[in-house]
Amino acid sequence: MDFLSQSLAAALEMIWSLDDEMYFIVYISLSVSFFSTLIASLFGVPLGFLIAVNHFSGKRVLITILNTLLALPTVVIGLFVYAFLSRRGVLGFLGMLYTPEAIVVGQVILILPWVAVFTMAAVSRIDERYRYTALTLGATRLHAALVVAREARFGIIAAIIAAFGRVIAEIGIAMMLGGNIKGFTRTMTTAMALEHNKGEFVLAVALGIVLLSVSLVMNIVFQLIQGRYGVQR
Amino acid sequence: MDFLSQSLAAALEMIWSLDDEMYFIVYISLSVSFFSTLIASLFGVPLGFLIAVNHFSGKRVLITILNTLLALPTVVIGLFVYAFLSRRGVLGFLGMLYTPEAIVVGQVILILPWVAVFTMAAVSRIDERYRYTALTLGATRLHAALVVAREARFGIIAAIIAAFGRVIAEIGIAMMLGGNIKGFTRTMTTAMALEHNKGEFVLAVALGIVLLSVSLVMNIVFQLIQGRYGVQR
Amino acid sequence: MTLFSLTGVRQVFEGRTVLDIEHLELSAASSYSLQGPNGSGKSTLLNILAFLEPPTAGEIRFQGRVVDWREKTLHLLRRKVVLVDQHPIMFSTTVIKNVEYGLRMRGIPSRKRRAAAEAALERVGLHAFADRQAHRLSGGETQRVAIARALACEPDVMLFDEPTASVDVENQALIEAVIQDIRRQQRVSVIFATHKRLEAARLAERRIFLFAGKVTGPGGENVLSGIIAHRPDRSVCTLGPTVELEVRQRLPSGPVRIAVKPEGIRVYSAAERQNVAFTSVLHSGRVLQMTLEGDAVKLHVDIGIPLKTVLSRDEAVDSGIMVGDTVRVAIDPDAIQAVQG
Amino acid sequence: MTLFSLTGVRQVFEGRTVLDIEHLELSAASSYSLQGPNGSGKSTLLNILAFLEPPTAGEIRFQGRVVDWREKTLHLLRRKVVLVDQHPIMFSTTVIKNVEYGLRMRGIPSRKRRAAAEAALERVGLHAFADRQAHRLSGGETQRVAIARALACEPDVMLFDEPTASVDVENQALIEAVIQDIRRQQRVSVIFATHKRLEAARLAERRIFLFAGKVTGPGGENVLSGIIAHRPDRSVCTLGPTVELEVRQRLPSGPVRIAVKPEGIRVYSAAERQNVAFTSVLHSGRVLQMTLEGDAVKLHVDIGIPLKTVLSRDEAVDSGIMVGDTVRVAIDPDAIQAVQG
Repeated sequence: MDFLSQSLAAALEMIWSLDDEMYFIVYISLSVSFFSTLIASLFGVPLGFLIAVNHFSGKRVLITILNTLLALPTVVIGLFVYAFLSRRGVLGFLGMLYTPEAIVVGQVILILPWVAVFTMAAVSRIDERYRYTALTLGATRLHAALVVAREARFGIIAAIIAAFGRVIAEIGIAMMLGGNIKGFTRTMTTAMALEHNKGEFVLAVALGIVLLSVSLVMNIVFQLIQGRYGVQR
Repeated sequence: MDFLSQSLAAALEMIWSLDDEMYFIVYISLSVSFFSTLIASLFGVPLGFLIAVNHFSGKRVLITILNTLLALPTVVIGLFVYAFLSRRGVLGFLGMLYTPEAIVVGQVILILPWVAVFTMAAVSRIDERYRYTALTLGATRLHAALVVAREARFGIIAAIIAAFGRVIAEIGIAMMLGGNIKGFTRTMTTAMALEHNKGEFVLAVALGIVLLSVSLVMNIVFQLIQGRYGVQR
Repeated sequence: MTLFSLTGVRQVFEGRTVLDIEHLELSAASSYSLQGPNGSGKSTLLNILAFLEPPTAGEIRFQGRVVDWREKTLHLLRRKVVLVDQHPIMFSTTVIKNVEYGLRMRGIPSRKRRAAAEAALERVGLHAFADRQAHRLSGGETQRVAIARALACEPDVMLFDEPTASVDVENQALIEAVIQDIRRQQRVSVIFATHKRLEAARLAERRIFLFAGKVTGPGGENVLSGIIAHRPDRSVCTLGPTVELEVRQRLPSGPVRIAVKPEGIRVYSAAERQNVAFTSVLHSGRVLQMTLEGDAVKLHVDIGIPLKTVLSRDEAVDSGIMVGDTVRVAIDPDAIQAVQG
Repeated sequence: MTLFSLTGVRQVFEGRTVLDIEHLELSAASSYSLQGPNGSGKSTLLNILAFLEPPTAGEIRFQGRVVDWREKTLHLLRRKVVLVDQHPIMFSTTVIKNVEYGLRMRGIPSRKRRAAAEAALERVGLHAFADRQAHRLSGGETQRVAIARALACEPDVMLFDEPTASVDVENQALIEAVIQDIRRQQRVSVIFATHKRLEAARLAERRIFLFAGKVTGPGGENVLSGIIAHRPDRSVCTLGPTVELEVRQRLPSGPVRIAVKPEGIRVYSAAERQNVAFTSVLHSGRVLQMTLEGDAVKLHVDIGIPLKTVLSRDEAVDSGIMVGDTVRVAIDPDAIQAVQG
C-alpha cells in the first residue's frame, strides 16, 4: 500500500503545484474533447431531431445504421481514419495525421451517432400531442418543432454530456491518430496508458485523478439532468 | 484509395488463409472478454436483481455509487489495478501483471457495474404485480422472484451482451494490464493500436475487420433482443 | 351562416375507414355535441375540424371557403379553431406562459399578452395559478388551464374532446359552467365530443351522433353485437341466446354491430296489446330504469338485450308504466342500422 | 361458518389511514360485493384478504385461525385464496402455462396439471386459446384467462377487483356468468369489488359498503363534498350554493366528505306535505331517474345536489311519483356520516 499512497501523495502535490506539463495535457484533452463534442452536436442534434419528427422512406434503415454505428470500436475508427490520413492515404497530403485535428475527426465519427441516436430517442419520447397542441394554438410548423425540441431539451443535453464523457475517456482514437506527442497531441488517456511504466507514474496518477474527477462531474450532471428529466415526464 | 484497398485485400487474404498469428490474437481477445463477462455476470446479475427487489436503507446510495462507477474511464481502472499488481504494489507477489488474468480483473471492474445497473433497470421495469400475481397463485417468495427474473430475462441478456461488446472493444485496460505481449496478452485492440505503424498494418486491418464483425453481431443480437423485449412490454 | 360544410369526407387509417361522412353542415355561433360509442370517429372528426389531420378524401368548407390542406397556409385556418384535448398537454413551463402561447404565436406584444392570458385564467377560476408549473396541476386544473389557453386565442370555434371525461365531479361542474359561459357570451361556436348524454343535453343546442364513422340519427345508444342470418322470408339479427330482430338492410350472413334508433322502439304496458306498430313481433321485456332528459323520459328496457328508448313526459305519465313493470316492445326493422364486423 | 374475521384492522400508507375496520365477519360459501367510491379502501381490503399485504394493525382470523403474517408460512394461506386483479398480469408465455402456474406451485404432476388447466379454460370459454401467447389477448380475454388461472387453483375463496370494469359489454356478460357459475356450483366464497350497483345486485348475496376506509351501511352512494359550519342551535353542512343539511355528528368547522345513507332520505310528492319524518326542513327537488334494483326502486333526486334513495316497488307505485316530478325531500341528520378533508 505504501507505493500506492506515495504515488497518490506525489500526484496530489503535482496537481496542487499547478504542474505545467500536467495541466497542458489536461488542456489538450479538454479542448480536443470540447471540439469533438461541439462538432458532433452541431450535426448530430439536428440529424436526430429531423429523423425523429419526419416520416420518410428509409427511416427505419437509417435508424438501424445509426444504431449499428454505435457499436464501432474506437480502434476500428482509429484505423479507418488512419488509412485516410496516413502519408500513403488519400488525404495524406493534408498532413493531419498525429495532430489534434485528426483526433477530433476520429472522435466526431465516434460520437456523432451517439448524439443523433439519443437526440432522436429524446425527441421521440415527446408525445406527438405536444406538436398538435402547438399547432392548434396557431403555431407554424417551425414553431411546433421548436416546442418539441424545447420539451426534449433535457434529453438532448444529457446526450451531449454523455458524448463528452465518452470522448474524454476514450483512448484508441487519441493514440492511433494523435500519436501521444508530448505537448501537442498527448491527452490524459494516452499519457496514462503509455507513460506510467516509463517512470512517469506520478504524472499518470495525477492525470487519473483529474480524468476521474471530470468523468464523475459529467456523470453527476448527467444523472441530475436525467433525474429532472425523469420527474417531468 | 489504392493504399486502403491494397491493405484491405491483403487483410482479407490473411483472414481467409487462417493466419495463425491473427487467429491467436482473436482467440485471446475472445477468451479474455468471455471470462470477464462471465465473472461480471455471475456477480452483477444477482447484485442488480437483489437491489431491484429488496427495500433496504442505503439502497439509493448504492444505486448512486453503481451509476457513478459506470463513468470509470478504462485508463483509470488500468492504472488503479496496475498500482496493486505491479512489482511494487500490494499484490505484486502474485505476479499477475501483464497476464490475461490481470486484464480480466480490470475488465470485471469495468463492466460489473454495467451488468448490475442494467439488470436492476430490467428487473425494476417488471411491474410489482407480476410478483403479486405469482404470490396469489400460491408461489413461495423464491418462486415469485424467479417469475420476475423470467419476465426480465431479455433485459438481463441484453445487459450481458452489451457488457461483452464493451470489453471486446476496450483498449485501455488490455494495454495497461496486459502489456501487448505477443502470443500471450496481445488482444485485437492492443495489436491494432500499437502495431499498425510498426509495419503490421495488414494485420491491424484484418483484426479491425474481425473486431468490427464481432461488434456488429453483438449489436444486432442486442437490437433483436431489445426489439423483442420492447414488443412484449 | 354555415361554419363547416363537409362533403364526402373519409378518413382511412391503416386500411380501415374510421370516418365516412356523406354530408354534414355545422352552423356558426351554435353548440354541437358529438356522441357515439368508442371508435365511432368522434376524435377523428374533431382532428379534421381542427385542421390537424387532413382527411383521406372529401371536401371541407370552412366559413364558405374550401380548405386547402397544404401545410403552408394551414396555420392561418388553425388560428380560428382551437381543439382542447381530453388529456390536454401542458408545455413544461408556467401556467401563464402556457396560456400566453397562442397569443405569442399570433404576434401579440408581451404586455397585452399577459393581460389577456390573466383574463382567460380568471374565466376558468385559476387566476391564482398563473405562476405555478403547469406540469404540477391536477387533471381537472389542467383541463381548465387548457380551456383558458384556448380561450385566450379568441378563436371562432372551440372544439372539446370529452372535456369532462377525466376529471372529478367538482371540476366537471366548473368546466361545464365555463363552456356554457363561452356558448352564451360570445360569438364562438362550440363543438364537443362526449359520452355523457346529460352533459350533451345541458350544453348542446344540436346533437350529432356517430356510429362506426357515419353520422346517424340520435341512435348512437343501442349499439349491440349480433349475427346476421337469412330466413326464407326475411333477414334477422340474433343477439344473445334469445333475441332475434328483423333487419331490412341487406347484408351477408355473419357478425355485425347494430344500432337501434330509439324512435323505432315502442313500449306498451302489458295490458295494452292492440294497435301495435311496425311488426307483428312483440318482445317481452322489463323496465329497468327511467331517466329524465330535458322534457322527455328515457326508458331503459331489458328484452334479453338492453334497449333504450325515449317518451315524452306526457306519454310516460299517460302510459302508466313504472320501473319494474313487464312490458311489450315493438321494434321497427327500418330503425336498425347494421355494420359488418 | 366464519371465513374471515377482522378486528381493529388498519392499513396506513405514507401516514394516511386508508383502511380502518373495527369489525367485519365474512361467512364461508357466500358471495359479497365490496362497494364504495374510489379511494374508499376496496383494493386495500382485497390485498389484505389475499394475504398479499399485512395490515399496519389489527387481527385477522381466517377459517378460525389467527393469520400469522410472517412470510415463511404465508404461501400456505395464499394457496386457499386467489385474487384476480382489475388489470390481470399475464406471464409472458402461453395461455395454458399461465393457467397451469398455480398448479405447478402446488406440485401437481404435469399431466394432471394440463387436464385441470384445460378444464378451467373450458369454464371461461377459452379452451381454444390454450396455446396462444398470453400477452396477445384482448383485455376481456385476459380477464377471463385470469379467472381460469384462479379457478385452476381450486381455492376456498376467490377475490375479484372490479372484474368487469375494464372490459367490453360482451365480456362483461361472460365474466358475470362465470362468477355466477362459481358461486352456484362450488363451495367457493366469492368477494368482489365493484362500482356497478347492478352487478353487485346480480352477483352478491351480501353487500359491504366502504366509505373513507370504514365499513358503512349501504350509503356509499351519496358521497359529497361540503363544509361544516356551526350555528347557535345546530351544526350544518353546506353543499353547493343552496343546500344546507343538518348534521348531528360533532366535527370542527371546515371541509368534509359526507355520505348520506339512502334509508335516511324520504321523498314526498308535492301534494302530500303532512306527516313529515326526521326534521322540519324540507328540501324541494326533482326526480331525475328511477332504476329497478332487485325488488326495490332507486330514486335519483336533484335538490341542488344529487341524492339517491331507495323505495320498495310497492311504495313507489303507491306514491305515484314519476320521473320529472317535483318532490319534497326530508333527510335524517343521523343518516349523515362525515369525514374530515
